[in-house]
Amino acid sequence: MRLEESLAAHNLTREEYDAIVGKLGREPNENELGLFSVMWSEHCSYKSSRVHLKRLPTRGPRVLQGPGENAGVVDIGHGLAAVFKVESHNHPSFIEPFQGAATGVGGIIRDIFTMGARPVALMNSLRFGPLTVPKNRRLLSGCVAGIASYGNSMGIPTLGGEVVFEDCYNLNPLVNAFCLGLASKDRIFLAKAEGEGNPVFYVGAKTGKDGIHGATMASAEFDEAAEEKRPTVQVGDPFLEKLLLEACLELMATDALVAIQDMGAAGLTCSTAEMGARGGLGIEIELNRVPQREAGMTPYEILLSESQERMLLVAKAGREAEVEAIFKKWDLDAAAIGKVTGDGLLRVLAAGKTVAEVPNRALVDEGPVYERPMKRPAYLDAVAAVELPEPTDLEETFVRMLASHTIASKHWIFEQYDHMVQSNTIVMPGGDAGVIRVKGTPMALAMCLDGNGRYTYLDPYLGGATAVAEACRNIAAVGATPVGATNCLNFGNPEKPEIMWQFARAVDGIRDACERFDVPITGGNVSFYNETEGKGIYPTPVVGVVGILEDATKRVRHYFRTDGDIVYLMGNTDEELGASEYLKLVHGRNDGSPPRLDLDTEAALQSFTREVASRGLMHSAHDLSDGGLGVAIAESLFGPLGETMGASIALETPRRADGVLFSETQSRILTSVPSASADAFLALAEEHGVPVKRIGVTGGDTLEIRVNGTSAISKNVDDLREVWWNAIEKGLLR
Amino acid sequence: MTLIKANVVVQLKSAVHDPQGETIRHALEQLELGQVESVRQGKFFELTVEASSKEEAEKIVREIALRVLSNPVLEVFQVEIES
Amino acid sequence: MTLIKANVVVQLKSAVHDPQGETIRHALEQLELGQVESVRQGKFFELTVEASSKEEAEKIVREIALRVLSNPVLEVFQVEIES
Amino acid sequence: MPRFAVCVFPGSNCEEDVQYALQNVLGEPTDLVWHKDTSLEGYDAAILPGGFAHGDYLRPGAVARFSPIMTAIQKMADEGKPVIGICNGFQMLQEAGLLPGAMLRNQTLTYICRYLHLRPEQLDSPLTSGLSEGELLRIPIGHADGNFYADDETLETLERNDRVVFRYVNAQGAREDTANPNGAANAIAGVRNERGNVLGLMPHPDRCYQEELGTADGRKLFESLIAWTKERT
Ligand SMILES: Nc1ncnc2c1ncn2[C@@H]1O[C@H](COP(=O)(O)OP(=O)(O)O)[C@@H](O)[C@H]1O
Ligand SMILES: [Mg+2]
Repeated sequence: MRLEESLAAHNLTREEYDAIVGKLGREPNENELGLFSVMWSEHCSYKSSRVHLKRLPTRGPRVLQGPGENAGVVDIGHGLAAVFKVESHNHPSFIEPFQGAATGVGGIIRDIFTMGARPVALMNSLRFGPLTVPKNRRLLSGCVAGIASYGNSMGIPTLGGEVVFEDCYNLNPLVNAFCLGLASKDRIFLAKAEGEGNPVFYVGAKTGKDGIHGATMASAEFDEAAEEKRPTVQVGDPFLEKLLLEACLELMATDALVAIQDMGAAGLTCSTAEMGARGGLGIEIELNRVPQREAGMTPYEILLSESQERMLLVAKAGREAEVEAIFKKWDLDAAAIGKVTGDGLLRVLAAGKTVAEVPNRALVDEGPVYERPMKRPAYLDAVAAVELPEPTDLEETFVRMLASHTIASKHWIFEQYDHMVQSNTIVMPGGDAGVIRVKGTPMALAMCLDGNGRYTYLDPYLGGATAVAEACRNIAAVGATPVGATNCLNFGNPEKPEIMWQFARAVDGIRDACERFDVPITGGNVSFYNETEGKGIYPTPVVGVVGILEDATKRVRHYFRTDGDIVYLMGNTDEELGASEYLKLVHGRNDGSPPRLDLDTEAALQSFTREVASRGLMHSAHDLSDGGLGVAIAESLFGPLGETMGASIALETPRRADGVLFSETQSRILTSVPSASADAFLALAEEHGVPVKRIGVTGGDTLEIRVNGTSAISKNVDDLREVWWNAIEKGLLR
Repeated sequence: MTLIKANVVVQLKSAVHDPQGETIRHALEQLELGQVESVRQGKFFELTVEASSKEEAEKIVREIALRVLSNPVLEVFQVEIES
Repeated sequence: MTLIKANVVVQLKSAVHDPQGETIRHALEQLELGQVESVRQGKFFELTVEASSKEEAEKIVREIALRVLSNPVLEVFQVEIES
Repeated sequence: MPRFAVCVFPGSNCEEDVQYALQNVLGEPTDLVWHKDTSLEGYDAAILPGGFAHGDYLRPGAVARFSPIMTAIQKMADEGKPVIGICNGFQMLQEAGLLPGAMLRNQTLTYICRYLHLRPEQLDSPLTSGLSEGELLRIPIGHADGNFYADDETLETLERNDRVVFRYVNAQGAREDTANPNGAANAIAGVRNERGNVLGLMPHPDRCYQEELGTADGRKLFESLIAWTKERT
């Protein structure tokens, strides 16, 4: 093969190749070129994003481990740590929705237990094109079934997530998976090789020709030739991973383990090189000892295979038998494939012959870093404020909003996920944040995933900041305090200056919001090249936030619970219909300015909400987001076990009725307060400087909404629930 | 038009990992019912279609197997028309 | 001893309702790829066993199919030894 | 004091929930027993927990039934001691022939995790002895294969001999198609053997043993089991 062809096949530029030659002092052989190709790919090296990600706040008194390891670690007290991260599996899920999504979940779970944590919660963030397109129906069903198959089988509850439908995801669905685990604070394991002469073990599934070049695939735009990249699809084996999880945790309870790393993207190559580089050491492995699924695999294939459910570990010399015994108990093989060396090199042998020899640092730390050119996209100049016609029938519009797939109940999705296993779930999916209690302590953990591509498209900075604000607001709504965040940045082709500009602005937004709310980012993932045939997605940063509730019994749920409670709206409402769900659904457009965000106002709202929760003054709290106040009111009528409760609401506005109902003004939470607590509630609001407005009372079996004294909506609650509850299922059956 | 029966076998491509088959093989090993070298699991479909000839039936079933019963990314299929 | 390949088809008894087959049939109706009267889904296993003869292989595979691969409450099976 | 055994298979994932409910919440000594163990000597009741033993590959419970511990389970069943299968454990007991019928894929073809209403049909079983007449339970399910199947003759025998212990019903306690989550024959959610000591159910009492988890109705089932076992040891 000519060099140019070989470089093209490896997704390397001529400059990158020259750098490789410089580092080696010679031409790389084919195996070595393969190593560099995956390690220097966008997916593994973050070469386009690194300079920007550096701006994110990553430190804080609770942060035990920031970005750079398999997952971030946050001190949650009681001697415990929360280990969590979110990761994308967009491209594989488009090619094969079930297996792509399933192996995405499998991968993020490995990232968590690699650190010594037992996984206790999963979430996922999904984006598809509209369900009117048959392909999207298959993608949704397939991805959900895949996620379910893996998470359920592992016995980890899926506590929440988000699902959004938008044209721009038609050929580029997004599948981001989050996992959180609990570990003893002083028993965190790192992927850092130590101790010359220590044995290196390979455990888990055998290596096959799966997913060779998966990492480079995630680093290139899709085109019609994607067909040819198809053999890269892998089949997940959650059963094997469950055994691997139990065996690894059992091994971690001994002191025979030095370091451990899962084999994810770029497989054996990435895990060995990273373990070596982090320890400043070398690693030598013999490929003939690597368990193989098929005969006749070449060194190149073994090195680059992305077979799932595999781990690499370094044990203490002399403790080999112990390691082997534990894996044997779980019916797993542990193969000693090499040892730690002092020379800093990744040396790969095949039948005793060296087939690759490269400095670990060159692969891991010395990859290219690009400051790609940026340019403000022209479409932003076209953003116009326009006169919208007011709907003639507000009630009908309201019902339509509830049936919008982005707003409708996601129960068809989350009921396919086991969300109760481990018997810790105290706020089930359907609320603002999922909450699990932590057995053996009085505390609970809250978590959620949020992002808004439409906002980010129209104002990347605001979109990034709003994702953080909304996620933290969801955490506050259940009564918890955010302690850490992770993010998955889904963008188009970074080689386009406009995309890079969106990226940089979104990162700045995330940074500013995280700083204001004191939430460090402890890890995350960047997914570029979400484009097919030149058509890209809206820039879609997804933020996952984890919060602490010191007293689990104080957790707040989102639905009205008692007759005769007073309904208050916390926060002011402006008429902000730009970029809203209402604008898109009813007027078929996505333009205007997304709602403004004032970080101080938001922070005050959140601490006020937390205090109300900790004093037990409210019966429910629900944050306002997609669809605004109207949708939040409706959602507050529906409990998770099918219970419903009506309300009578009176709103006032000097302007339009659709504005007050569907404006997506930020920094608002809807709450129901027993009348006996009203005075205390109002006094606290005053103290925190948060405007609150009494807008109605709970009770009955209808929803009555009056705007400026005129009846706008009067509907039976069960009828409303029916529409909201069944919309996605109906969309799928079409 | 008559009713014609067809069988479709859908299998994973040979290079694709089959964890289910592998797990079954492992279980059989423990049971010692005989020396089993490998197990691959697939799907079997029995279809009854209305067609005017075996050829037409085969055409219909092939199309169904390709578009609905199998996933060409991972799987291959075989069609057999019953006589 | 040689390696002998065998195929096992496991199907639901005809009296047993098949939710998967029924769903596929329904989906096919919408797609209008042809007139499909019925779909029944089963399982397919390809086994490679070590045996000294086809007869011995068949005996081993039948035993495996009966005891492990099928559930007699629901299912029936067929064994075919490849030549 | 009775001792409870919860059998753990590779791929089980509800064993700790059962143990926590029995031991931490209700104070009864409860051990996890590995599936390769051959004896349940010293235990007065055994529970086969939910999960995905062997990945549920092939069929749920199909591989687990060959585990060494199943011989000990058979022995306990023969001795008349309570043997309870929850979800995947129920499927194992069916595969092992200790309980009748088999599970088909849910009618929806999807996994379903949801609270629903359950009507105890018999109050003289190890899990229901503490319930009162007419009491409905609010309890969750979590399974993909819970569509109970048995041939007509078997169904008839089960009904005639009062061996259906739990049925899926609506909020009013009545049988209704839309209240049957998975398509189970006769809306059967749980059955017992002829002798009455082996009982399987698809719903999960181990997920609702304290109010904060949704309901505490599962606790009533465990309390029944404890009382039943104590009376007989
Ligand atoms: N993919 C998903 N997996 C699990 N739960 C989901 C998923 N998508 C949405 N949910 C749940 O449905 C509810 C509504 O979602 P969403 O409207 O996005 O919440 P919010 O607007 O409060 O962030 C939430 O409780 C969420 O956790
Ligand atoms: Mg919402």
